[in-house]
Amino acid sequence: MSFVKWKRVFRLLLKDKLGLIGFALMAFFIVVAIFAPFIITHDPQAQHYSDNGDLLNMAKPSSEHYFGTTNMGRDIFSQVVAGTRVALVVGLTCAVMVTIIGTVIALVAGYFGKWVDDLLMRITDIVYGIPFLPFAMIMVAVLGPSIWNIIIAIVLISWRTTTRVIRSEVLSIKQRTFIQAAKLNGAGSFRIIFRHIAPNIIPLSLVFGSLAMGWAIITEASISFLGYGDPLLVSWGKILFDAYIAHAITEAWWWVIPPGLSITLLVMSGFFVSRSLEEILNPRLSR
Amino acid sequence: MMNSLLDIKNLSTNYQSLAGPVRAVEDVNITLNPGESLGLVGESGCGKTTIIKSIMRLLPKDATSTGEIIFDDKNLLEISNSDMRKIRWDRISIVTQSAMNSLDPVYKVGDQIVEAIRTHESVSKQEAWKRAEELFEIVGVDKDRLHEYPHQYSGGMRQRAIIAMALALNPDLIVADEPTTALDVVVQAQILKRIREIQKRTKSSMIMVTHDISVVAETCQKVVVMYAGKVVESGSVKEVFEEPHHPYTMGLKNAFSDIKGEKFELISIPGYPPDLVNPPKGCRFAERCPFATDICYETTPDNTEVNNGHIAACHHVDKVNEMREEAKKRETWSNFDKGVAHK
Amino acid sequence: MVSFIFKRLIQTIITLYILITLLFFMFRILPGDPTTMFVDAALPLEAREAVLEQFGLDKPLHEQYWLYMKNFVQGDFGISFNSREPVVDLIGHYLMPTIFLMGSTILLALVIAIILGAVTAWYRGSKFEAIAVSVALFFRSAPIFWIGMVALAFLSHQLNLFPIGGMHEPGQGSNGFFETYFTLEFLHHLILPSIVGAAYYVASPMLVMRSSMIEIMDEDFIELNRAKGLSEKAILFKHAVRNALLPVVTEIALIVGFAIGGQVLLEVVFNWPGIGRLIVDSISRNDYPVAQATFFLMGVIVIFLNLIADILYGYLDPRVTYKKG
Amino acid sequence: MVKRSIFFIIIFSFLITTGCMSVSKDSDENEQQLPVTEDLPEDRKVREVVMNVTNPEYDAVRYEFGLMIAEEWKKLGFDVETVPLEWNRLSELGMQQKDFDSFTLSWAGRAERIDPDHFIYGTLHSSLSGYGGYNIAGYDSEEYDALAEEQRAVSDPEERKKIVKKAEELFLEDIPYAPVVHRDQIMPFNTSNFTNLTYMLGEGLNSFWTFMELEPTGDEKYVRWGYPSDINSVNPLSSTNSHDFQVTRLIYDRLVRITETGEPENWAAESIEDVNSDGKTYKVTLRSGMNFHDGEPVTAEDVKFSFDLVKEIESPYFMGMVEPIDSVEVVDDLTVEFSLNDSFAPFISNTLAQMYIFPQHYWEPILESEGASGVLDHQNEEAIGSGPFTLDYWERDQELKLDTNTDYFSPAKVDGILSIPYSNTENMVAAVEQGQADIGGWWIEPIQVEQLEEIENVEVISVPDHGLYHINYNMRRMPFDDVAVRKAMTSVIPKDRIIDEILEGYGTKATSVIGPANEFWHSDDLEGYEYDFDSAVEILQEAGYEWDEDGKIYYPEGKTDQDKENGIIREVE
Repeated sequence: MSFVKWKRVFRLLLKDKLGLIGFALMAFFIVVAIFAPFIITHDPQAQHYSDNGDLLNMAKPSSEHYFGTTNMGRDIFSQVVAGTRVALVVGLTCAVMVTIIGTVIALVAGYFGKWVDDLLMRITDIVYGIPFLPFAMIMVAVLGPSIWNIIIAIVLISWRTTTRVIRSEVLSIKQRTFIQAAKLNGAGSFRIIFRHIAPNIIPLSLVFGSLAMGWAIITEASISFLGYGDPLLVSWGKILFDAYIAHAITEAWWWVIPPGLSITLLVMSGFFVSRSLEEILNPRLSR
Repeated sequence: MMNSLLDIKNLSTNYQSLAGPVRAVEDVNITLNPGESLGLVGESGCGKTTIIKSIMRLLPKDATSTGEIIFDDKNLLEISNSDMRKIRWDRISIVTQSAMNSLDPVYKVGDQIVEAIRTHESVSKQEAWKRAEELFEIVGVDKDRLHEYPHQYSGGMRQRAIIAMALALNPDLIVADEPTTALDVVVQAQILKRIREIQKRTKSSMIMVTHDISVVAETCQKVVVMYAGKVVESGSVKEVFEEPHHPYTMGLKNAFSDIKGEKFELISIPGYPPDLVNPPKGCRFAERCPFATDICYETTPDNTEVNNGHIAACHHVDKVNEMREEAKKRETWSNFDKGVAHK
Repeated sequence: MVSFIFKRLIQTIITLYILITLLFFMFRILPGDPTTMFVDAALPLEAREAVLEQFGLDKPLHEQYWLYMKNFVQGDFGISFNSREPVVDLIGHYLMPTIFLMGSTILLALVIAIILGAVTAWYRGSKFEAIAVSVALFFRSAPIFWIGMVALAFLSHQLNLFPIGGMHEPGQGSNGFFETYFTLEFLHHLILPSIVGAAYYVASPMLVMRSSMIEIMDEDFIELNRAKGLSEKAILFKHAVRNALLPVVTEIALIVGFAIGGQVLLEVVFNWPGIGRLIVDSISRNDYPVAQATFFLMGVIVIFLNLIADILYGYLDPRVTYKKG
Repeated sequence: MVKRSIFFIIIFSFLITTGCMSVSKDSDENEQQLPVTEDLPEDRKVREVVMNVTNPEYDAVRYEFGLMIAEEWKKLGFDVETVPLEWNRLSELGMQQKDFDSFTLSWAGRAERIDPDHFIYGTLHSSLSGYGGYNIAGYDSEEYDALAEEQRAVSDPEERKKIVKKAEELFLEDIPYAPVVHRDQIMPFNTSNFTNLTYMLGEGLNSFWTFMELEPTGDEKYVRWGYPSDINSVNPLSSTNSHDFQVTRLIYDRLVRITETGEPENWAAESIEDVNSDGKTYKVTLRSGMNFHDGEPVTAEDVKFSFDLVKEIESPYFMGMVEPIDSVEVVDDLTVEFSLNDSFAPFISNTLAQMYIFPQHYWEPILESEGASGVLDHQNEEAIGSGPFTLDYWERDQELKLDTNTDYFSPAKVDGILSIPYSNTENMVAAVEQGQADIGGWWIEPIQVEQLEEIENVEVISVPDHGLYHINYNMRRMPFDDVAVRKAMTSVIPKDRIIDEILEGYGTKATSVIGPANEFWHSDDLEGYEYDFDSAVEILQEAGYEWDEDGKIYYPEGKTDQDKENGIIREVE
């Protein structure tokens, strides 16, 4: 994109406060994730004791433990910080994979049409028929409660939305004159798909990518909450789950609010970013 | 002049854009008498549609209009929203640019005409429907098709349906905003013919907005030529087209086949209209004008009444004959295109 | 139209068939011996084998598959490993509560979404729009179980406004359909989970509605309607909303798919006796037949709602012709 | 721009994924000192061992103490990987297939486990070490087997206790599994509507006596009994879930019931006579005037039918109980005689006190028309028994209602019971807190006790339990085949910390298999293993184990697990 367009993007962004907030939030979480080992104040799995040797459980927030401690005397602040990394890895990995898989399938289906399209769309229909969360639960039960299995489960399902939306976009782009012209000029299918159509749908893929990120993070949290998460990994969902089984909802707000709010803010930043991308990339909406 | 139907005085309209306000229309004066028909001509983007939208008050929220639009002794820019709603369609109706998309796709065409009627008159549905059937007869569409949805119509039929709708309440003024642009030539001719007939019959006034001067020549008595938001020349069709005083009108004439069917070589005006966020200081046409001199870049030309009711805004109206001769030559425009003409 | 529906039906059946097959394999490769949970570990080997045989788990896979397909077609989903009740009957106990909760949640979400979507688009650029969109996105971003937990802690535990879960007060008895679902007491239990669920689902249809509205508002016919002298209200509701609804209809099927996951969490947090809880329990108990059938049921709901949404779309949008399907 | 940003996203995500996902900070605890030997051959290095724990949802206590113990083992120089598994998986790998290195397990303190037979014979006899057997460690000692068999045959309790103690001493010497703690049962109770709360060893508030003794104080006369899941079935003949039996034992009657203090007491039986005083023939006389809920009298025929029925249909739960019985004969209307294959000391407490009396007139037609599987698949919606409560209705996952059987010979004081299933413990506790349930029938987390006790009308009972939290060693595998390793590992289990930190004091150290809560059978002079790191090192050193510079442990000279896959030396039969 040329400099002028960048300037336009930047100007639009300044105008779009929500988008700006989204980018800022995401940047914040990314920084926290990268520097997590330096930000945490304690080992998230270590138990802490008070001066008289008693386990420091369910301690209120203090200058030593910013978000207090769990029932097992673990530092919640450090857990939440450590959870940021898990959330981002899950979110970004899923976003990238979903975007790639979803876009490629959509391109192939949309471009070739006929039986290829029919077949791929039927597969998409079937995937649409699979209830997401129960499927992920079963997958984790099958493959074991590891974070990678959760990611696989999420990716296996989430591409469907991207595919469906992008396919219809591909269909409309395919009808445009420049594609027809390229065809008349004898360009090969591969070239048309990747040189002519793909660049036009990538903005839309990005929009769905940032949505998929939010999806993935919420799903991971939900699976952890249902008790199917990776028990050794400190994820936000796991922290909430621990709080839930310790019956801390009514007693220890500091254990419930920080991880929940973190999930919400990160997922929301994904929405804001995607919304802002959409406005920037789709002039019809931005006017 | 007190009995003019529409009197636009010093109308200026600005839009907001990221780069700053767009001065889409500046200092426009137009007068229209009852029963008269007026052509509004110019390239796309010259502000024709903005004037129409200013009259109908259909501008986006961020647009501002100054000046006066006196319709029936009322300034349309100042009356309340509900008063304006009463004027719309009942007094001023519009035949839109793209009839293709001007009908709501989820309602039957008949229902949409009935809706227009019943919004302004308390008549029963059956009565309104009957009127719609009559209107369809007038515009020459089978009345059974009132029961169909817009997507089942051809382009020409949709245009006719809109015309029928525009006639539904016998308005004092019909605004036709490029009614034939989207249609093929044969249908264009039919529609124009129909419009002319109807206008004669109903004695409504009409504003015909178009970029095609031949359409104006065929349908209108008066013409207003616009360029980059300003009126460059106005007057009776006969005078303006036979004796153009503004180089832009001359150029425009070159770009279309002659009114009387004489074959001319079509010559287009090279270049693009100026950026309306920062319009040039002097004459807005100067950059593209083969006859421009220094003064044209410095000072905005005054409106000069070259004949009774015939007004042109050019510094060089005195050299009009010379310009007219030169303008007929292709080299005048193309040399200029090569950048020879000035600077 | 008829042939379109017919074609879509055939497609649906094929989709269902593949889903069923997928299910078969998915559940057969679950680790863990299904007998672990429902047979006492101290049972002698012969008794265990007898049980395996009884459930056909000792046969080769292809025979199991054939048996499975045959039973599926006959609507026989087997007997729960856990309770030994026929799965169909078992699911019957759980279906109604789910339908009520899910129905009220989605309905509430849609009504709010359509109104908010239309209004935010209409007042585009206003503070109201920014707040409404942010709040909707906040709830859409927050994990539903977390919102549920916090709502329970605050509204039920602290303020005592709502029951802490369940569908009825204890001791309401085993009643008929109307006495069970059409009482104030049931409504009282339904409100909080419905609101929490609706808050979660509302954002997507609302945003679809909003952008669809924005597009529609740019359409020429809206301007023409304004030129026609229609009041803003008439334009908003009769024309803009009516047209903008179309993409929302497609969205309904998506929300249902999405709501099924939310439903599982909602039922766990709010102790709601529905199929969401049933599937969580049956998966953790390795109760294949129940988990399988519940999963299938959820799939069927989604697939059929997709079909219905397609047909409904055609009904609402006269431009759609069914000639080519 | 777009392409580049995708590229960056990919690069970025790989950057952080390839880096470790979990974040940790080194704690600066003092490393324990281990003797170092230099230049140890690599093949003598002890392989990595796995400690399986339940996932925290299933049981947070087991999960936490598993992690804690694994840390201690690491200090001894073992490479320990802690792997949490979902309960089904753990039960399959650990209890069925015996495919594990070590894992945390708990024997729940059921009433029938008060008799020492379960711990002494059931979990340690070599005949039960195969697939699915309860001898999970794979303990195989002739000397021990002899003791375990002997205690079964001796019916005099005092005599038997001596043999049990001997067996325990041998167990501690060989230490096939490591007893950790006995966890107190902590359950919440809302006192608003009922008084005279009774509870029982191993059963807590779910005990039979709780419902028999509770007295209403106000208008609410139905006890609302919360539980974190629903029962599976009201047909006890096919059920295997222990909560099912906590409900059905209120509907069906038993000849003998175990009292609050753990002794068997004649119940539906008026008298039980060991006819020849050799523990092989028992004559049981029924109480007269007992009726089933449908009005039919309870007779000796019904009793005989019940025993025969479970044998014939191989009812999973009851089948094991009737195994020692050779035949049941009807003497008269109210008298039956049981002939045993061999003398079986736990006969009264584990057979007569567990078996239900089923109405012959109800089940016989089903058995005849539909066979064994018909009986097993029967939904039993009427559930006709002769117990103190009758089944009113059961709405799955909503509630189950029992009414008091007013014709019962010792009727309950409440009007009935509403059993309410919750989706999890959290909801159950919340219900008790809010007064929407009177009894919470499941262990609550120790951390919750304090909060709950602050609430008016909420009481938390804590009952010492004879259930046993322990760690199984797989003796079929190296290095657990070596008693020195087992002893050393057991010696570093920080029982005090587990009780203080994980159980918040709600538990007792387990010295041996039979806990102090089981007052009669517990021997309090068995000392068991205390935390002693130095002695653990000493034990290993004496057995020839050595450590390298990094503190990793190596087998004694001549021993290696390198040539065996995972060090497996014995397969499970």
